[in-house]
Amino acid sequence: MVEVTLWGALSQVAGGNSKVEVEAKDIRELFRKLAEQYPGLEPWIDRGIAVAIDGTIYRDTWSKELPPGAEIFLLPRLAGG
Amino acid sequence: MNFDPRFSGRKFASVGTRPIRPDGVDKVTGRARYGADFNMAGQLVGRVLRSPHAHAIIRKIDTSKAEALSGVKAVITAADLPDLTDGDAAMYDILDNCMARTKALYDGHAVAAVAAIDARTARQALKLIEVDYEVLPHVTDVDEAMAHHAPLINDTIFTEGLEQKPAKASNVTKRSQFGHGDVHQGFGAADFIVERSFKTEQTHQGYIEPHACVANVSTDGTADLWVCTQGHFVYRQHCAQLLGMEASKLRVTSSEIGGGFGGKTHVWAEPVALALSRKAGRPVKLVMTRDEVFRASGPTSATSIDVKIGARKDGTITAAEATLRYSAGPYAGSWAEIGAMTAFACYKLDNVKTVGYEVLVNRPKTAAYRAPSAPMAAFAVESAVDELAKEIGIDPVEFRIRNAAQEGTRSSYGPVYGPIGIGPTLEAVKNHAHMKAPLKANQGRGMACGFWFNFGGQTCVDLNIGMDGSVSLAVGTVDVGGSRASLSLVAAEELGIDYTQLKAVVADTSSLGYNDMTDGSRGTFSSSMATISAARNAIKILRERAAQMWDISVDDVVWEQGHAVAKGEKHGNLGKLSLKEIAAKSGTTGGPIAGHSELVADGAGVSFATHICDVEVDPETGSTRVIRYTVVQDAGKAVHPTYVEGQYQGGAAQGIGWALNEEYIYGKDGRLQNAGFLDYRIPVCSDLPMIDTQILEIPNPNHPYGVRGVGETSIVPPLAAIANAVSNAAGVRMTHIPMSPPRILAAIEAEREG
Amino acid sequence: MRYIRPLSIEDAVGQLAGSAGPAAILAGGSDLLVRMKGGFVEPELIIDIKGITGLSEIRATADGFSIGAAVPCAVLGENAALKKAWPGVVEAAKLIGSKQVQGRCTIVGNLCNASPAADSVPALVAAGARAVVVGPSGKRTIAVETVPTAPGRTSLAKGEIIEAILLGSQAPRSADAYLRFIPRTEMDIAVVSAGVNLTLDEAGVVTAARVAIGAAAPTVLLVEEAAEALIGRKLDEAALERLAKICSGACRPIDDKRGTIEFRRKVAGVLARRAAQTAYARAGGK
Amino acid sequence: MAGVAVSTTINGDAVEYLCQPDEPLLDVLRDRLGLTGAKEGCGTGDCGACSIILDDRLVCSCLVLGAEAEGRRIETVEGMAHGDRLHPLQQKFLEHAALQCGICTPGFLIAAKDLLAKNPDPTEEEIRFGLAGNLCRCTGYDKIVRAVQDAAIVMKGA
Repeated sequence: MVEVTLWGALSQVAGGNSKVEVEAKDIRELFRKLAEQYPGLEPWIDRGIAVAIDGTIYRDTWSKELPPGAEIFLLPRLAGG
Repeated sequence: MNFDPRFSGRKFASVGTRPIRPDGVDKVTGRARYGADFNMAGQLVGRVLRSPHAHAIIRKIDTSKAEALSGVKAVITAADLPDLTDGDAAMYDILDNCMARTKALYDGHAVAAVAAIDARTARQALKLIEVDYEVLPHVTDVDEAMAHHAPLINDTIFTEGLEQKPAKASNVTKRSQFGHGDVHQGFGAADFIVERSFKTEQTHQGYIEPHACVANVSTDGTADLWVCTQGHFVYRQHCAQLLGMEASKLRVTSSEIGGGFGGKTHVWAEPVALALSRKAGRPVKLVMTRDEVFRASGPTSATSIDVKIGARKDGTITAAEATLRYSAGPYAGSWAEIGAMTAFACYKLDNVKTVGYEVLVNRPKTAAYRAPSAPMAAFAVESAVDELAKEIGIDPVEFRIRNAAQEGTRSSYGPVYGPIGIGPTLEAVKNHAHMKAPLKANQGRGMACGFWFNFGGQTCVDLNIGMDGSVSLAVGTVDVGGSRASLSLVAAEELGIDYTQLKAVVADTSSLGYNDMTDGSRGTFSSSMATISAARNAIKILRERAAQMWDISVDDVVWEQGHAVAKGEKHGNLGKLSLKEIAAKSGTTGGPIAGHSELVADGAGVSFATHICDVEVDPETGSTRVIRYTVVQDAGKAVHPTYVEGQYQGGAAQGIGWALNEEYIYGKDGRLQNAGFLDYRIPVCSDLPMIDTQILEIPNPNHPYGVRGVGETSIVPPLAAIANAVSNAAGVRMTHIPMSPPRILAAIEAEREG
Repeated sequence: MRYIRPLSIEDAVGQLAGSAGPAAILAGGSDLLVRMKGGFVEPELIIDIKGITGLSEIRATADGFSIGAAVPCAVLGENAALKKAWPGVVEAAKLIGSKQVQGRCTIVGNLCNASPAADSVPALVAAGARAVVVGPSGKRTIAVETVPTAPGRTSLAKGEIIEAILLGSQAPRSADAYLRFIPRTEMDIAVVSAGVNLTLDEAGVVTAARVAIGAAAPTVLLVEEAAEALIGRKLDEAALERLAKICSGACRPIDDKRGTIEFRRKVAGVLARRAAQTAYARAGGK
Repeated sequence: MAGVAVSTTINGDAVEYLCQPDEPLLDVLRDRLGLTGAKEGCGTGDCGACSIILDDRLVCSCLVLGAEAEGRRIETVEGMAHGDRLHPLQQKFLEHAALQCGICTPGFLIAAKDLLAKNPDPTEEEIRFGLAGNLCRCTGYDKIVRAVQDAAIVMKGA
């Protein structure tokens, strides 16, 4: 079980929760479980969400493991110059 | 593939040196080919007709007269680029921006295009296209667009991110919010509070090379596109999707790119050129004029930002809050969101809240510009931080050091930081000789901090070893400022060979797997990771071949300084085999030797910079001269330090232009008044002093060499650093960027009159 | 469309006068080519005057200098005698555009382009320069300030060409100066500008003065009241203050992408004052 | 429209071409003669990327008509190196990394060549004002100025 923190706009589509608990071992599973628990999140996930694991931002690596007790933060996927 | 990206702390032989770039000679002899330097036999000249109105319904377009003109081979409108985006809203916006469908949404919006045998005929044909417009009220100012009475740009847009779905359509496409703690409580604990509103005007990336491409669509459904772009793979995806092609049948070759800075990250003219070529059955060359570049491509957001920061007498910030409104052009964007994330990223805050609003205006579609959205937020926040330090009576550097984020700090955008460089940049600034340089009358000093995320992303590299032992490196990230040099250094480092034994090229989309673009400061970070991985894969094969040549087990062969070395007592008499020797025998030991890498380079390290700036302000004219400038930035690891310095200097110079003179000026008619380098005033050589740089290296734990990415952060602090310097020199707080002479003089006069 | 390169001014005038469609004179081309590129003008005849004998020369005459219509501004700066006699005119000419543009642009082109912001014009007006106009009905010499009549318009009749600009020889203890304001250090068009030409007596009292302001009205302003404020006085603080005030007051500027009304008004005075100080010092005043 | 026949000298070679009466020299160089070293950044003389030397004068080739080149001498970036020997300015631009994207580089090299021909020992300020007609958006000019300073030293010694 990992605790996931959502940013403002996401928490609104997740029933107003800014923190949710998810049983997931990697980013892939995290997204799948989140979409199951909160269908409103699915379009956001499709559009792209970045995941910060203990402060390091991952944008694309679904296989990245979520270590137990890690701090998991969801963030908007950003544009760069 | 088991590639370990973790920082290893190795000693370097090649990385960190400063050799001449591999593409250099072509660039100093005029041989390098940029977007407009390529031609195809039988090519036509493409030109685009653009709306003179800021906001208008397109009732009808009559192209018959243009089509009838001798020498015209194709005329297209939106009907020739049908909507194939299948509900993909972002792609639909790109399509509509390439060719207006029902409404022209800004001055310069493309409405039709022609391909003709020469430029003169194409120009004449444009004049013969009749467009029946119904002109609508327009809005170009970000604050006015948010007002209730503002003309609605898209009546299907309802603000996203509100607690309740709004009943009315709005020009605000999205609200976003970040932060933690309780700012109300935090302000309650403050002894001093600074609260101010700031504005920044819209700027353009200002690359010297206009957008240019040559498109050649064949009747068999295949196509070639030669184009200046920051991401040819992304351009291929977009063009294929918009034209209904299979991506693999469209080969995109990236030319040398004459600057991008974010402005060449999405398509404008390319789908139009392809559609023209498809219709005409001939190659089409489409080159934007400078006027078109300004009117129809590029710009960053104009912003309006409110900041409130509170601190205790001891200099501890207790709460920070900001509301950020960013213009997005006429299409939805996420620009304020990035501003809201980056605004307070430099600080350790218990109570912080930022709210962003994305605002539609009748201006060109906002594109990324170097650390997009961060400079404006930093301008507002760092101005307020400076003012607060002054009110408390603490030195502004000390004040920032006291409140700087560090490893373990919860960032204002959410996650907890790993090892970061804000503290070290501030300490370096505190001890920098620049801080002690004497100031004369009418001169002032300012400093400011900045933050940028840096990205990774999908990346491929092919490393091929020739039979003569020379190495070719094919990368998929466009080289915008020297990355072929830095990647060659990385490959040389891994292989243990000399830099001159390598040649790096940017491969076309048919020669390499998909690559994300060169954006988000990812070029060297991502492609170096893939290069390291590819080189290590090649080394594995080199070791196998050496083992074969020696007839021993590969487990007994190690790679040291460009040689296979047989290890262990029993192989003591085997000596070593150079890469060259192994390559010479490759034909009989298993064929060509290569290393490939396809990976997602994730885990880019955030970066911080602190800048110091001295200016002199003429109190009678409001004219500002930058007299001294210093950049201190964390690079993680500087692979080619000279080009890292170049990125620092270039970002600072762009920031100086933005701070002092660059802005989009719209008339009351909603038309852009200064679509040229004469009146869109980017800094010239005589405007700037030497720009001193100091590279700090706080390794990124998620890259084998510690690389973070260096391209963007340098544009984040200058707006604020210069605003603080000007405010100190002129004795009045400047809150509107650019601080053009009329604005400075007006502020001085207002202050004088009290 | 045709391009011709006549070898005599008479031929050029004849071609210009006889042209049925729009015709354009090409000297440096730094305005003409930009306007052609933008589609603002589409001449049917381009008359390149650089082949005409004498038009590319600066001549010392009995009463001063004659600067041919095809002399690039860079050449003005290379002429030591002219630079010594009319430093203000030369510095104004040398401010037009970049080094690249300097190699092409001419003061006659600058004058005939009739931009309110033309750099060389206020300096020429302050210097009392005259223009030699050649046309189908012969030759005439007119004051430079009578050439531009409105933005983009001149008093030249069809078929008329300005052949040269005449500058007198400076009287003893005389000097001119020109200053303009631009946001950058180079490459901009003047937001506002001032040219001042002063003659002093042995005691340093101003005996003659001409003050011109640019980019502050539809055409260059010759501010006679400002000159009067200086004449009969040394350049003391009160005189300078009065000069600045008069120049600011004389402005009839507009708000545009380059500056505001307020800004132009205020800075016109500042520049007039600074230019006067420079001219005064150059003339030997202390 | 009648084409204009032009005989001129480019980088020491006699060249003949036919151009339109209103065709800028830049277009002639790039589109007719294949000399794409000069770049079009603006077409209005505001960026200097198309700089060439015309009879010993630095000019923007976008502001010269092709027809005007009759009987004149044109130098472009393609003529700066001698065989495989780079001009000292070219060499110093490489050594100092005075280019990033490189689009402005040919214009800067030509402008710097003209500058040093007229002023072999320029101050930093003279270099900065001398090159003010050439825009660079990548470098902040620092390394360009240093490269020109260094080249000046080499050229004086030569």
